[in-house]
Amino acid sequence: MKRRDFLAGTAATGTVLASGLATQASAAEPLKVGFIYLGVPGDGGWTYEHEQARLKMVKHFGNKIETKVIQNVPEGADAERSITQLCLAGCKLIFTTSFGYMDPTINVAKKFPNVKFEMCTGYKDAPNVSNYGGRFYQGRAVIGNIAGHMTKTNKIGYIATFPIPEVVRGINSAFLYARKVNPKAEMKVVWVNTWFDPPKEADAAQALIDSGVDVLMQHTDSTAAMAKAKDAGILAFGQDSDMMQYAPKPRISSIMDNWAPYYIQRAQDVMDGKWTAKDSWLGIDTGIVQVGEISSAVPAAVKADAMALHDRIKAGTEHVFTGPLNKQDGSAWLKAGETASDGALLGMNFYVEGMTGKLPS
Amino acid sequence: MIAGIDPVVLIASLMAASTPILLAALGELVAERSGVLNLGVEGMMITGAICGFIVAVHTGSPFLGFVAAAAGGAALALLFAFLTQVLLSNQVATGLAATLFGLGLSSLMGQGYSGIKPPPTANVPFGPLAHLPVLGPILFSHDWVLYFSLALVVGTWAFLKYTRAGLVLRAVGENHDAAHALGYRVRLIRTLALAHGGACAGLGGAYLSLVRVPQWTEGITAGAGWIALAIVVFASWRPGRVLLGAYIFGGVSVLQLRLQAAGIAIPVQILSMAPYLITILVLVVMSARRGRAAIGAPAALGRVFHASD
Amino acid sequence: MLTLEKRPNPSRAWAIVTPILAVILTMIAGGLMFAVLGKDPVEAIRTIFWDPLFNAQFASYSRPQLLVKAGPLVLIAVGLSFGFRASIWNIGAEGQYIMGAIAAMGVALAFYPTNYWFVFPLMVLAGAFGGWAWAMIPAFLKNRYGTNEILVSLMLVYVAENIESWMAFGPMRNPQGMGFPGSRNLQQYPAAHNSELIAGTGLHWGVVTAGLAVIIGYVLLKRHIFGFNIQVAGQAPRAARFAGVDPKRLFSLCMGLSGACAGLAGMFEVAGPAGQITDSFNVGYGFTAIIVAYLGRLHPIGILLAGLLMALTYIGGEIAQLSLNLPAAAIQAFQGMLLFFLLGVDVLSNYRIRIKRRAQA
Amino acid sequence: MKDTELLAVEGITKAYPGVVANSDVSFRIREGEVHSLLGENGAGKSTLVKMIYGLVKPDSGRMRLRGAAYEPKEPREARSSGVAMVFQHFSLFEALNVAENVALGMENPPAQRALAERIRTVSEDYGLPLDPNRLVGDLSAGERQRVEIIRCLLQDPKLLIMDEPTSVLTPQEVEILFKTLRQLSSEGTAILYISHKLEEIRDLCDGATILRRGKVVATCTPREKTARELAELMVGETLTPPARGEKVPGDVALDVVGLSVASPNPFGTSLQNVHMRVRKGEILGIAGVAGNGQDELLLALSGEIPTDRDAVKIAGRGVGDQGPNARRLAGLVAAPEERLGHAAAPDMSLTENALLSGAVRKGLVRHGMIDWASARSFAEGVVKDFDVRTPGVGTAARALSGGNLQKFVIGRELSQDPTVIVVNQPTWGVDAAAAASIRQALIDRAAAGAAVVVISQDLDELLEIADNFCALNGGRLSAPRPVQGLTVDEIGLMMGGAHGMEVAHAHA
Repeated sequence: MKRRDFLAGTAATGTVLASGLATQASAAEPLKVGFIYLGVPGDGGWTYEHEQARLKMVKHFGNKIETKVIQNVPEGADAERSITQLCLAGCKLIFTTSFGYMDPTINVAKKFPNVKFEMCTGYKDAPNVSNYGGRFYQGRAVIGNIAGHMTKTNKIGYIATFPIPEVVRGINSAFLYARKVNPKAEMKVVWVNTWFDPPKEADAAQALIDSGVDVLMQHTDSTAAMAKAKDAGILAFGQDSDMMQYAPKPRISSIMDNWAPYYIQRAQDVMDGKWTAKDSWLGIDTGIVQVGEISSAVPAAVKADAMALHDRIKAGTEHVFTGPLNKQDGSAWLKAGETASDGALLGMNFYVEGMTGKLPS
Repeated sequence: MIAGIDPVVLIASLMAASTPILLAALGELVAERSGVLNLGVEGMMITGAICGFIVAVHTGSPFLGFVAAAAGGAALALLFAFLTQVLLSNQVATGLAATLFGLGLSSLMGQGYSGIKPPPTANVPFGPLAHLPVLGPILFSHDWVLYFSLALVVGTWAFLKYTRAGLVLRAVGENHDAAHALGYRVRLIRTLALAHGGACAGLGGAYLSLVRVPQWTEGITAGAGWIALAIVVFASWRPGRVLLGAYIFGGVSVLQLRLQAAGIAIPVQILSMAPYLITILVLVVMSARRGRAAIGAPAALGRVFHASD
Repeated sequence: MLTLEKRPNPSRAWAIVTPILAVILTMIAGGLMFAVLGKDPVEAIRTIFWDPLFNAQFASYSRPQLLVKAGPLVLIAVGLSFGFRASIWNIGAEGQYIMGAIAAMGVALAFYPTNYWFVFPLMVLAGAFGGWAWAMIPAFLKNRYGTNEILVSLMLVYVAENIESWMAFGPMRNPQGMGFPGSRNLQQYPAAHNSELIAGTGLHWGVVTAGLAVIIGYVLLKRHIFGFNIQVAGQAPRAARFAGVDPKRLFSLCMGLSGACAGLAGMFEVAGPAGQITDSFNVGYGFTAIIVAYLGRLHPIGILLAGLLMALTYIGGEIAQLSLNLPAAAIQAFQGMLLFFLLGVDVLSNYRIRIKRRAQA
Repeated sequence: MKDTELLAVEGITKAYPGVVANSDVSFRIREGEVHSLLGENGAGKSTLVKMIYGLVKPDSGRMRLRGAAYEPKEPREARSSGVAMVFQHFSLFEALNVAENVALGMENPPAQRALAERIRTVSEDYGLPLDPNRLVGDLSAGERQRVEIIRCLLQDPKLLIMDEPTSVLTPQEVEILFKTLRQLSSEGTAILYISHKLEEIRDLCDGATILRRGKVVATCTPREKTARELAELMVGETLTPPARGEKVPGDVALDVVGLSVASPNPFGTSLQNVHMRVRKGEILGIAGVAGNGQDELLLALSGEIPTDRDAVKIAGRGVGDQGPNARRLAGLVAAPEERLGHAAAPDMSLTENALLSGAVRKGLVRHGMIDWASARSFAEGVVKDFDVRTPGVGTAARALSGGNLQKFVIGRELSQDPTVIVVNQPTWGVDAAAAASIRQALIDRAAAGAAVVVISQDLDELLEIADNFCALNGGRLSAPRPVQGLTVDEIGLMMGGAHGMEVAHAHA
């Protein structure tokens, strides 16, 4: 995979394994923390957000840590080498920031039992490997709510990347909450089959706009679609980063990843000798998944409704996928009151009832 | 309306989508007609994209941005020309190196420019004409660069067909030894053709970063330069057919997204392969007609020229 | 006035001196670039060229990794060099590399999870066949219709990338991968795994094959009539026909050979260092190999050295990133410079520079 | 003819690494004069005219045009001073039409339509009709030359340089060309005519400058000399015609029956129903204007173009469907016209070039592996037996002079003990001494029992060595006639007459 959140596995069960020998970092030596990036910080999206978190971390710890970065690391063989280089360079904590780094991370972890690894959106466990990821579907429920309120044509556009559970989950979540506030709301999905191709993203946005969509969501990173939305005078949501330069219109809110709290916490754990391997699927409550400021273009009532939903999810009183829910083909999925297990969410490969269009296989 | 897709809107949007590859392909056509195969188009496009973006952001003028883009693309093309024409290096390898270098250089230059919005390139004000049914959206509601690209199609065609310089350029691409014997400066002409090609590629790149997207992101061209190369061959080295080819390539990509938006399920991978398969098919059909004359490939394409006095 | 004058015989001495000259020029120009970026140029150059080989911290790991990284480059480049010598322009090795890997993966998955001894040999055959078959498409079209092979082979790269993506998301998707894209990882399937032959050396079957390719390539080129025919065909196609070379047969042979080499490289990579087919399995070896072939002056020994040099800049570049905070883009631009200089100074082995008085009658 | 000086060349010297192409060359041309530059290949004629045309700059010396200093830096300048040139190897563009080709050679061409009209007019006036809209690639060699000539004439040149213009023409076409040149001369245009064909020069030229090894050795009026005297001035020694013994024709060695092949070249000539039968010990001469199927015939005989099995038989066995190496095994060797690039690979050493065609008959390759030692000694043998002047067999083919390389190529084939020999233009561009030794070698092989086919555009050569004579015209081969008793007119008609040009010249 080109990048990102393929969190899977038995994440929420939080398999806590002792890391064995928690090596104390000596007080004089700064803790060396390594990062492997799939792209470059200039991509304005996924890698950019990890870079922002790294910078915040450096700011937080000052000279107590030293970070080392290798950019543009392809997944597969090159990743294994780059991660090893970081270990050789003395890093004690290494963040591998893409799903495709999972097997290489596990391989290297075996060779360096004293180094701690943080695998973004992975699912394989090892005594010195933690998995972490974000419950972005929670944020998407909130913006789905706003979209449902705001659409006048009752057509919401969604620029999707690849038909994988992470993306499908986001679409279902946004759709469910749009429908809840607007029973006539329809979701039009266009698959661009790329994580990154700004011109194509722009074309996809234009195609959706021309088919009558007046609120646009995207799972792609660039602002290409946002610019199209602006030209067409419709509404849209930022993705990954806030895209505030397009507020208050077309950008009416956004869904962002903010890894800094987690990174700072984990570095602190290593310094304190308290680091243990665990799997974390972090939601709105942890601050990892953030809903960007809802702009003035949104009426106060809508904003209030969205914020209320946000707060309920944050407080854990509302689960996004709560029964009764059927699959698109009408077969039953969740009984009334039943909530989807994390395992079911992680493998989600179907649309929920009411979605039009066919999910590509 | 066919299957929920408005053909007028489809045409208008495919025109915009195709403009970057059209510009780059027109430039490459001139370079190839002079006998040089430049595989560095992708690198020149992205160099133009960042040069144009930086200048447009700092001056606030998209026009100056496009000028800078042309200059940036041409500069890399001149480096390519120096290597291939003066130092007689292999064109295929040098072109690939130019692409690699362009990608690296552009991301170096672009550090600190992501997330910035460039000044908008406005549509040419045609007044009421823009509101005409059918013709309005297709003909009278685009930005000036798009009209420039269309003018460039006509200009390139007329240049090659009617001007003396165009004739000389074709002659150089056809038989550089004979052209040299007649006293034409083969290397100079090729260098100029390459610079023109680089400038056009740069414009195409800037159209992406300043109009289509519009923002700077590393790797923004995402392979458009290679498509431009394919289009030149698809077009059998004729400007009119370059237009057709660019619009077909752009059209297929736009159309598949629109089919999806209209709720029609399509096998995506097959559709994204389609333009390439079509190009191969066109190549085969053209080649199958007997003789090189039918293909229209410049006879000296890719060959090294060295005047042995 | 400086003019170039063709040497009656290519200079052997210059053929050896020019690459060294190019590397020195690159160090100077690259050093300037690093200085502009605010890095110590001497340190940066030393990090890229010296540290992977001799730095105590990295060398013991980096040296074998040079082989791992250079292996596929050398194998593909040796295959391509024969065609290039005969003016047969297969620039679609990237696609053949992909198809070789897919074919091999197909075999492996067909036999999964049995551990028959013949699985791996069968995969080798399948890999070679996959690359060969993909290369035979442009060969067939050229021989049958006279279609330009440069363009067809290039177009087929994009087709292959789409097939790769389709495989990763569709038919080859790991059924135990939680619904996520990407095939099974062959590193966890012993019968199919192309593992290190001697631990810590980086040697796997692909590296061995690349070494064999260099030796066989050398013998073919210098002692075998096939190599001779190829050289004649490249320098003087009509003379080759006169010598009894059937140009169509030679074309098919060269395309097939280079395709098979690329396919093998893909097979060894997917069965070893990469482990699985994902939609980002190919990382440009096929294109880089073209450059390697040229840098090596289309000579097997030269290609071996050029492949190692390229690998050195990759690995050294990573070390420079992590220890000097150089951006990946600077490394890329640096590699571009190296290629420019290597290509540019080659002129000296075939031409002599003469200083001419301006002719005065 | 006026007596004013047009061009004066004074003390011109031009050196290339290892060769002095011109050394202190001086001569003069008057206005309206037809002046010949006479010399063997390599005597420095081409370099000299390239300097006059501005393509090459002299190292020292001066030129004057109509009394004024003349130093053309490029052909453009030469053209604007009234100097035009028709090249030996045409500087034409096959994919462009006649008018475009003409325009490329002019400084300020009129618009295409007006130019086309002028081409029509001028070409009719001078008896060289041309259709301005045809693609040059579709024209015959003679027609292509017309394009070059018209291109020059449209610029009203004061001096027209012609480099070996008759090598691509039939005798009748030569006559027409000469009429045109005389017409030009009478209109005041001077012509600098380069050739080594002595009879032509005696027929046409008012004055001649004779070059040998880059130096002027004589200036004379050709009409006042015999061809033999001119030849000896040119070569610097007395020539002996090749010696030949009595012939006893043997069995049929090469039998070609109804051979028809399409040309591999889009602008080439296809062979149509060619028949020929050559016996052991016989030399068959095949004449023809360039581009009438000579290349194709050689390719079809050497095996580079496969045909029907029984269209080509060696010693009664059909080999038409076999490739070059199979035919070599059957005893047939061939030497194509183009030395560099076809008969030999330019950048390869003589050893490698010896291997090129000698691999099969000399057993230089075993199980695919090359026996370089044997290849080297084979090459050394050829160099020694055929007096090839080269520093060694490791030298690249392109470093050899044309004559030496041709000796090597012919020697390589003849040293393979062949039973059938096919050669195309065996002495093209070769100096007289080398040409004589090549011809002698062919005669010797025939005397030793080989069947020899000599394709040549040099009629004198064919008449000198062939037993029987036929001609290729438009891809068809005429019936063979014994050489003895043939007249030039008959030969001309076999070669296709004047290709329909007579009529056009009638009113000129």
